[in-house]
Amino acid sequence: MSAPALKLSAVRKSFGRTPIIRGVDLEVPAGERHAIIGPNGAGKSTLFNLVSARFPVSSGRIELKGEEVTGRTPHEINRRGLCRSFQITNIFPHLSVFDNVRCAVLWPMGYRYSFWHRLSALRDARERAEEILERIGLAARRDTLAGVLSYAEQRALEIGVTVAGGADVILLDEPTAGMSRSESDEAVALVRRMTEGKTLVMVEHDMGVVFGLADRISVLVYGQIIATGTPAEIRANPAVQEAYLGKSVADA
Amino acid sequence: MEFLLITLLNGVTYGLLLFMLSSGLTLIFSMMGILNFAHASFYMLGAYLAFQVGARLGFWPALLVAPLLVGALGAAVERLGVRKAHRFGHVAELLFTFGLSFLVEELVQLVWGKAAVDYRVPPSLDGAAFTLFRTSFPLYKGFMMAVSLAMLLGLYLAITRTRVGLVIRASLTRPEMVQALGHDVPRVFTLVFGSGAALAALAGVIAGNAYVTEPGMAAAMGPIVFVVVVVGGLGSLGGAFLASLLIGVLQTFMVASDFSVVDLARRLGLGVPDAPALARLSLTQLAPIMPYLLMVAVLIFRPRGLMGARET
Amino acid sequence: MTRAFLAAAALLAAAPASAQIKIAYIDPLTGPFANVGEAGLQHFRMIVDRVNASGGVLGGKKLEMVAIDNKGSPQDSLIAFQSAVDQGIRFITQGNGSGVAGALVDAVNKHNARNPDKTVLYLNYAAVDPDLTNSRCSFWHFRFDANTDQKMQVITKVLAGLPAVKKVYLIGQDYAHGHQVAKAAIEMLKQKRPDIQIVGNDLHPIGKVKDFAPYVSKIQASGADAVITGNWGNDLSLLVKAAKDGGLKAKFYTYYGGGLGTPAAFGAAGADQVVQVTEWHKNVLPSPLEQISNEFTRKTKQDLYYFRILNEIRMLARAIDQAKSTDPRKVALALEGMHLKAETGDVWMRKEDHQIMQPLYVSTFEKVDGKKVKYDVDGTGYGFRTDLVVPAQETVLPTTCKMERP
Amino acid sequence: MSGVPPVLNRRRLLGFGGFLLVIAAAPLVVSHGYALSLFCQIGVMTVFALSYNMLLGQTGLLSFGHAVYFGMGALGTIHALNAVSAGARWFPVTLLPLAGGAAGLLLGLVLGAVTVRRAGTTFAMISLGIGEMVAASSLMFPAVFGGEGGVSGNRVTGQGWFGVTYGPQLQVYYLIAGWAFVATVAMYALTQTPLGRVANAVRDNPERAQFLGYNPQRVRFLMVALGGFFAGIAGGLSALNYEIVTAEALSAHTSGAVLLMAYVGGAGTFYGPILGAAIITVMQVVVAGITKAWPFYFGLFFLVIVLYAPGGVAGVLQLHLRARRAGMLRRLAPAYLAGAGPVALLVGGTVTLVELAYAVVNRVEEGTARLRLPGLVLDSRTAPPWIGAAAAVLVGALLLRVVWKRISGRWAEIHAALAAEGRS
Repeated sequence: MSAPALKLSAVRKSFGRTPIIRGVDLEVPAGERHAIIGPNGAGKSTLFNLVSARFPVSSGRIELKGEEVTGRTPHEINRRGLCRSFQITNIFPHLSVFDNVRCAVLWPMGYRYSFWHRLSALRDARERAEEILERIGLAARRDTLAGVLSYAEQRALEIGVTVAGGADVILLDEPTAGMSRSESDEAVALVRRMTEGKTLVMVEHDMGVVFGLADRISVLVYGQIIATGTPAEIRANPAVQEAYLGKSVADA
Repeated sequence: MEFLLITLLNGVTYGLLLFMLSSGLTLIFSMMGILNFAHASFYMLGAYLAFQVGARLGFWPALLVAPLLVGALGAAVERLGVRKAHRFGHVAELLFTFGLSFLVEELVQLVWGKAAVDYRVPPSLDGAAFTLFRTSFPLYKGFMMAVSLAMLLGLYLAITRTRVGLVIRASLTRPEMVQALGHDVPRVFTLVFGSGAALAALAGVIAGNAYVTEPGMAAAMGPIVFVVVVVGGLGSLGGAFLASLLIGVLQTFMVASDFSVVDLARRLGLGVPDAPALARLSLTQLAPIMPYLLMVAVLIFRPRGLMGARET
Repeated sequence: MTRAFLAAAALLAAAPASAQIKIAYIDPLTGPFANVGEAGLQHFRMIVDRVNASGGVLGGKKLEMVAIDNKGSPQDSLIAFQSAVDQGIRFITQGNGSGVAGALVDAVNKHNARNPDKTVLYLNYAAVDPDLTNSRCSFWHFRFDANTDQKMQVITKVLAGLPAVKKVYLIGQDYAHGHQVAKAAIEMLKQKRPDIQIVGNDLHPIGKVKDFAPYVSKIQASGADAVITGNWGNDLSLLVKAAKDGGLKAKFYTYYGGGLGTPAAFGAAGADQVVQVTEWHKNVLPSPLEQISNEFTRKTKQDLYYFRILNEIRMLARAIDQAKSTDPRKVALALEGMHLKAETGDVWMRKEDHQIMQPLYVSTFEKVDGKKVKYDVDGTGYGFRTDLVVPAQETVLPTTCKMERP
Repeated sequence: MSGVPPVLNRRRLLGFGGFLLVIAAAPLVVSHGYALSLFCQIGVMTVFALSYNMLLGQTGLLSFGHAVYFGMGALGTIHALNAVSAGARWFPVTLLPLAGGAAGLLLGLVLGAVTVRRAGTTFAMISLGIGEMVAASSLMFPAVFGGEGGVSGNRVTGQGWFGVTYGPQLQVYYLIAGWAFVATVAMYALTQTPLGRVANAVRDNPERAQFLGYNPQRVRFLMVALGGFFAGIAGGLSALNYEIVTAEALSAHTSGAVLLMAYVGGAGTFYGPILGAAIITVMQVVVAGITKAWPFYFGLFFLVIVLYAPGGVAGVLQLHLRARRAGMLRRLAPAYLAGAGPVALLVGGTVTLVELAYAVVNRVEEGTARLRLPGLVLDSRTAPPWIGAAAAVLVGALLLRVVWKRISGRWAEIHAALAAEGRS
């Protein structure tokens, strides 16, 4: 366990002349659950987009499990074992729930772009997909079109699709966004269940979720990480309190 | 020298005409994400209406009336058709304009017949602007250039100096932003669609008599305009301008050249085997497919287009 | 789907029963060349009506035209042909496009070989590819128009008689017809006037050029005294317009300068500039053609253009009478070598290759003057004036056809 | 979680068996020569439209240049046929469409590499440009494309096997039908493979597919190449059917036609394009034989589909099938019955108006200017027919608006019921 699962060194990103990420250094050891928090517009989603290569970095270096992946395409990064979810639900609306998950497992299982295998004959892929469906609680909705699922169901599917491929570094972008309290509790349990033994990096607004789930937390403010530490350390960090949390955490 | 200059002028005239068409298409495309297949149909309608109106009122009123009529028609099409198709996504919108272009062609044939109509250059603009040695440059071509340039200036002012222009400019660089505004801009959409149609019609008015006004004119012009938009870069008015001129001038010079493809390659120092089928091909022959070749080259080497901000 | 088809088939079959000898007219009736196809059909209807009015054929049987749209495409022509065969039609006629003609000749040959009891005869009134009466000649095909080489023979004859012409420019559409025109021009000029220099030979894509100004400035720069072009339709009218705008003085020697709708498109720009070669034009006025022409114009608001259609139907009617049969093979045998005393002179169908021989007129587009130019074309105020009449004998060219007769 | 499901389930057996039965029996029902050539055309277009839908329906690629593959396949086949006829090569004519498939595949590999960067509108624009380029250059290389006259061939080579020479149209029909069936099964099978499913995923959401390890460009590229293969086979069939290939086969016109077929039939289902191919071909051949206004009806019909039934004919069918399965089709009947009158008025009025207009334009020269309908002659130079037809259109449209509310109300009920059922 020498190399960290994810390592960012001096990563910067500007849109036009506006700097969004202003030199981020971050190391996430393998197996850690790491949360990134920060006020709106701090650049959390942008940071995710840089790590997953949705946007190219302006400068800096990103390493995945010890291998540099800066400048690679999203699918190349995914094939190296990183998978992400999206803040706005991002599934395949005209495919069935089952097919959504199955698409996520076909590549890692080596079927890739095959047009000489019969899908329904791929027992391993089907069983794996069905197992995921069981675990995210959507087995009963197996043949429903994903586009007509309820919001909470779609969020669950989003997580299922993200982890189904077996990537060991998982990026979750606000997995509980827009959920009621009870839905959010279920989602947290789901995330916990599904990412067992994996490295998890998540962006989250809900402090209850963050402090309950994360091993360590980084605070991103104006494109820079001002603090990284365990929930207790972050809670106690005066700079964080001043810059971002204010009184609310103390009250919580 | 005389030959060069005349050829250059011809090329620029054609290029400016292309820009009149491609500017409207670019505006519509970048704001609404619609590849308006019927754009060249508005060009054709402009020519036919100018012919019709001109027969009653003369060319000058037609120059104003025809684009306004077509503009109104364009706005109506946007309100009654495009918006409806929009519910089903971009493909449906595109197919709607595709079907519309088909229908317009049929209607034009129904109203004005299948042969060319006798739409002539007005006598006041008939004649030579100037003569270089033996070749004369027609006055009407000069007029076409003037109208295109005036339109270019007008467009520039409208976009930089008006409120609507501001929204349009914003949408050129950040289409998702304007689309996110969604409900606030349908009127701008209608306006842009109508104006684009009117610009195309204006091009039709001044080109219909210089060339030929016939039902096939839309189908002949349409693909070239798309090519201009791709080569220039999606959403870039400057790119469309550059690409229009480039294609206009390049094509004109290719037509006027006397090289074969093999000659040219050898001159550029490329070793070319003797291939009889290719050796017979002259640049002149290749000229009309040059825009498409250019498009493929741009797609391979510079997918953003000449000046596009977004990748195609 | 089957029901829809049956309904349609019933409609198609519901032709009047009185007609006895049907001739399928396979030409574009929709699409960009529909106006030309429509005009040809009117010519046919007119002459068929005249033949019927004077007693029809075989002692009272009537001829009838059945129009089938081929949309101008070789492939659709084959569908049209199939449809004609299914209606029991044994005579087809077509004119627009040598590509279509080539496809039809092939199809007719194959059909007749596969169905010897249901043979079909193909009468071509306007497709001018020389191959159709040379290397690809067929017993089942008859051509009633002068072919590309014959017309070029006449054009080069005119140029040979003009000592002032020293430089000739060739420009044409980049397809078979354009290539054939250029080839014929080069060969025949070399023969007749070896001193004439060919200063340019351009091919441009067919129907794609919007502005011919660059071509014109090239012609201008070459110093050409005359231009030969096989262009038709827009490609011709745009060329002529651009030449006028560019101040080009050279005359255009054309195949289709008077083609339907073309004079309207170039208008005054063609005055004194456009020369055409045809078997007739409106200012060739032997009686009773003037009267027929005027009546046709009055009825249809169109110019009489295809004199050869009159010849075609008259010769067909005579061949049917002579053969005392409508069997295509017998009719074809009767047509071979047939002579007709047409209004413009002696016209005959050469037996060796089924190519018609007829007098050809060279004429120039000029303002109507009431004398030599009595009638205008397309309502332009301009008409054609005869420069030269070439008797049929002088248009005879050798053929390489090796006719196989069944 | 048991074993592998069988290849042939009941639905597939029914679907493909029915399809096989229809194409095998069609010439037995109507054997008129004209019908046979129509069936042949439909067979060719079925394969072509299905290959197009591999792009449009399955991968979300709207192409305006698909005819390029069709034309190349046709050319490849006709040149191969001529080589066979000349004795240069030996190859069974029955398998010649494979030459077309190879040509289409090859071109797909070349063009696919350039065009698949983006989907949607950009792809549409580029495919249009490339299609135009290939079509425009077709007249420049007469040795390959045969110039305006095209390349002809003779499918009857040698003695043939067991009397099958492909001389008679009926034999050609069964050749086409056989290939159409095989190609249809193959294309259906492709939708049931990992690539087929991933293509759907890329259509739905290319970005997400990319974050799952798939390269959307590669997926599109493969689908374009395979689509090119099947389009090439369709082209090969057309070459054998007509024994001629012209530049028109790869023109924008052909590209437009196949788009219409796939969309009108319904791009959202596998069988939609088959319906589209049949409907559009019949319209093109039969309606064109009845009225000169066919392009106009064509355009109108297409716009109506785009605006009111974006799922195409198959989409509408699918809806009703669902309603039927839920046993609610009967609820619609009264509303539909009420709608029949207004629709008839609207359609009848529109057709009359269009025909009157065409009569004015096209038949003046014959001095008749009359529109002959069974049992009725309308003179387009007088006002009453125009007024009557316009009134019919107006009344029909107004009534339809009223009835439409009822129909859509019924549908809303059905949808609600179906949704409730899906939930439970």
